[in-house]
Amino acid sequence: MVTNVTNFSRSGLSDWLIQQVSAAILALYALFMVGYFLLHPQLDYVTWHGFFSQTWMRIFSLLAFIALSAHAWVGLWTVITDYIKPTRLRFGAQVVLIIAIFVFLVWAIQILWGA
Amino acid sequence: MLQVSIYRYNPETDSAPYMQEFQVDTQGRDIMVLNVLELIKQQDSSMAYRRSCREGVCGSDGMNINGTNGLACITPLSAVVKNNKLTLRPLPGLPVVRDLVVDMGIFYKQYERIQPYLQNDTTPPAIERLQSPEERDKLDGLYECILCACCSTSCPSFWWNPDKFVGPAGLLQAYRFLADSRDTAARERLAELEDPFSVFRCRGIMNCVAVCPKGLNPTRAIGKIRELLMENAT
Amino acid sequence: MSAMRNLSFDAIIIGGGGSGLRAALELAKSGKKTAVLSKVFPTRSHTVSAQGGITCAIASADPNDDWRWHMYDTVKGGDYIADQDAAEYMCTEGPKAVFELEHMGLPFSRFDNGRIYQRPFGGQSKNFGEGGQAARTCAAADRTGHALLHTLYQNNLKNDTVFLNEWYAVDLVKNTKGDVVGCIALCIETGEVVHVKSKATVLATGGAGRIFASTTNALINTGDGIGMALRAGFPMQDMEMWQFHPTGIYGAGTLVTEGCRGEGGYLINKDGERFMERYAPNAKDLAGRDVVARSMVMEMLEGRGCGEDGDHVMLKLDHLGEEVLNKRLPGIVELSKTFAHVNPAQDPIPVVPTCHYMMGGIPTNVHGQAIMPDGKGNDHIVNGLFACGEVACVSVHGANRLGGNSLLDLVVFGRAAGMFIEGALNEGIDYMDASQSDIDASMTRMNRWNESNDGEAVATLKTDLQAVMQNDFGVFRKEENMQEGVKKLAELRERIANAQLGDKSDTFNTARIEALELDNLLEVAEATAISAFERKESRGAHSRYDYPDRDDVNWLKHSIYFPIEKKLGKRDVNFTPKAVDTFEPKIRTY
Amino acid sequence: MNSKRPVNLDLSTIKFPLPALTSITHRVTGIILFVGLIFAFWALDTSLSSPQGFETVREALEYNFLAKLIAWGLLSALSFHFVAGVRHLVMHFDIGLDLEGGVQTSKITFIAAAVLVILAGVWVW
Repeated sequence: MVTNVTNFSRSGLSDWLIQQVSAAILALYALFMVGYFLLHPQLDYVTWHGFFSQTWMRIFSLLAFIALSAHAWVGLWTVITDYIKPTRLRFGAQVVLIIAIFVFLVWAIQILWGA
Repeated sequence: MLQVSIYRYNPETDSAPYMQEFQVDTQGRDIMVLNVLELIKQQDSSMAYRRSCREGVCGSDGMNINGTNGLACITPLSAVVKNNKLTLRPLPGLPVVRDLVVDMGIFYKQYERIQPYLQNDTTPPAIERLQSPEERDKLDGLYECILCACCSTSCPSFWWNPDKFVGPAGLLQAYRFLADSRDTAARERLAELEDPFSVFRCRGIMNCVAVCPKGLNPTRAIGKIRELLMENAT
Repeated sequence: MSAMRNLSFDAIIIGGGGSGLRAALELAKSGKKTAVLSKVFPTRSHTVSAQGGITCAIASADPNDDWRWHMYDTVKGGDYIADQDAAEYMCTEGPKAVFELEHMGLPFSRFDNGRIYQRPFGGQSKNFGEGGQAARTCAAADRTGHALLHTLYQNNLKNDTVFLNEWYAVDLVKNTKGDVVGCIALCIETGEVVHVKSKATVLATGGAGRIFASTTNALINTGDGIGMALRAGFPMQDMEMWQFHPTGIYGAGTLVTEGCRGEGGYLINKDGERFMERYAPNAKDLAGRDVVARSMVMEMLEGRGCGEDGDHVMLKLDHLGEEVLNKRLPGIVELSKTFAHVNPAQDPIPVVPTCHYMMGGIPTNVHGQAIMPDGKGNDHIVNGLFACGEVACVSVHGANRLGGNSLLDLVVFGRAAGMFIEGALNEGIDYMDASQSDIDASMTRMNRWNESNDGEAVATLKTDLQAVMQNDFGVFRKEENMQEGVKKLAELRERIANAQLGDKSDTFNTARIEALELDNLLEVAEATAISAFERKESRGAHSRYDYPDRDDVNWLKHSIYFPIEKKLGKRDVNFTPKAVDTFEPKIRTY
Repeated sequence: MNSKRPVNLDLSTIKFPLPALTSITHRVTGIILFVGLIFAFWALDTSLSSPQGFETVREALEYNFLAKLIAWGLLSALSFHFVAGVRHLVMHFDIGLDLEGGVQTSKITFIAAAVLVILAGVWVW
């Protein structure tokens, strides 16, 4: 069994499942948003803002952003461990990735509830 | 005259590998790549490559032939040569010992890691253990692996993590034992494979399937292992 | 050269094929300090190419099958110079050895009742030849050798056997008393030469089919064990007995298993006639291999061969149907497409008798101990030297091996040697160490190559040697040709002694290995030639125009080739099995 | 000694079958999307923050060539990543897991993604 501290998760299986489930959520969200834009070709601020003020939309969006964080973490952690071989550099890249994901998540919450 | 370009490296004389050009008279016959190497070895006895059975069952002469991994002994020129040019390089991703000979150490180590032998903790009967033809059929497409390493050395995931990712060849064998109705160590085997590297580094690239000289399908076997891991965990 | 490193083992097994790995497994389990030294990674050994199966009376296809019937077939197949004590041992121990393989995980094909699948093979009968064709060959599709070799390798991994992979044994080391105390070995990867000291040295180096131009054998089958033993002065037994397999793919020489005929395929000549019906009315295409091979050559000589030159016949399989072919003979379908450009589901495969197996070799007893017959009827054990597998001549195959008996030979006698050595080690073995001059003696020929500055190339000499053997010692043999052949080989010995090693580098120098192999090919070829020339009869695979009949008065004997005098002697065949009556020689028909 | 041994891994000499190209493109588009999140988040944040913000985003997407290009690029990356992801999902159900299947589904992926990329271009412009 290969162990790796920065895996931050129980197993490759859970990583894999997380990636599948988050992908499904993101796919749904992406389709939903594209559909919304197609249905509202002349979108204005009021409609747009109102749309995002609804609680269910906020929760759906938050779910999508959390899925996004997980999806990006698993995917990019894989990319980093594939290509970056020097340990310090790889660890550094992982820290940057975590911070970036954290920033995006905070930003997302702020967008959804801060406005 | 066939134009042949071969990766050369002799650690005793060369600081770096280089490509050497040869002209080979095939007399217009559609011979195997291994026969071309034999002709070259008559010109230059210092050319190093492995070979044994010369019929595609021992797995000695895996190499990169015009950009694709394959066995030299069962690859006819007509299948690979275009514009009269043949380029031979060692299997990608493994350290080169000399010329077309690579150090297979880490490949074998990954094979050994999956405990490639039947484990059964029950006392064997006086005759054979019975196995139905249907149970035996599950081993088809798995036990035929000849350990030539064509698959693993065509796999980018194995290139980047040869020490952590078991690779297609090893995983095909891992599933060969998981699928054997006579093996009782499935749980232990799966536990060894659950981490994020051993199995899950497979990204479904399928280069392994594309190059396997025996027509085997490691990608499918890996999928089955994933399913078993799911069953085991949920 | 700097001081040579020593490696020390209780037992060193030279060769990583079926018999070597089976011997090693037995010793590894016993905890003895053993190592397998193999010039290729073990699963690249020639055992991997065995297709049809392992013959053994496990009573699966026929619940009434009997090891005595198997023994009878084996003795008859060997044209009565198989040692009956050895054949008895193999046939009685066989089932145990096969069941062990199954327990180790060998993926045998199965019958509906879950037992091991068995198919008919040549020379198999029920009830001592009276009960018709038997089906006794246990198979894993047509990849039995592959399945067997991998299973054995895997179980050696499980038992932590030490492997010296890609090491080449150069020569045996003998002490002044004539005991074998190890070998000189070359690490192919680094070029390092070491002295391997060992209480038991097991030669499991396989066959030497590469002495012929056309052979089913792997390129590595260069008779290294025979060469080493002959140079060390040990005699060889029945070296004239070379099996030509009826069905080598025409042109390529790759093997097409007898299992094809076992599954119902048959040979046809250019008229589409199933000619074996004329030569062997009962067994037809499943007669002994020597019989079938000769019949094929007769067809060609009489103008009924296929192709423009009438130099091959055809193996017809299409009537078996695609399903059977894919299920039972998938490897053959593959090989035919690759090497004959034929899909056997549609067209017949062009085949020709091709050198396949060396029945002769180092004379041993059933424990794998090498024997030194003195030519006067006495056998002496060679201390420290063992042999098993194709390199050994126990002899269970006599003058002609039955299909599927080689794999059984490997596991039964590999296992036997392992068990015996374990016992001997437990009792304690102590031989006198080799002196520096003993070691130097074993280094002579390698030093010769390393110091060679000009001379002919190895490849040319090898081609010439193979041509001599092919032309003068083939399926049918003739006094004048053989005499000429022996002379040419003597010349070749001179030429090889002056040949040149072009590349003297250390790292993975395959040119050096090929040069060292050439010496061994020559030793085997010469032993074969002189033995064949001297055996003045036709028996089993040894078939002479000038002596077309079997001569039991003078030649119901093993031949013994003495390398130092280059003379042939005789040794009695064992006719005293323990549990059955002697099978008396009869006229051999199928 | 081992450490000094060269490795043959000059990717320009190695042929990559279509499924391999699908896989690497999936990976590359994933990375692009992650980096592109900055723009998407900026657009979402700004458009929701105030009517002026909304106008800024709308105008950028209507008149600013660079913004259009970025939007189209991200939609293209999303299209491919989406289709290739669906391909992965399909493969997990043992569909197209053999040599021909892998090539077929790859072809479908590239074609479907290309169609979506064009549609996205039409939409943005």
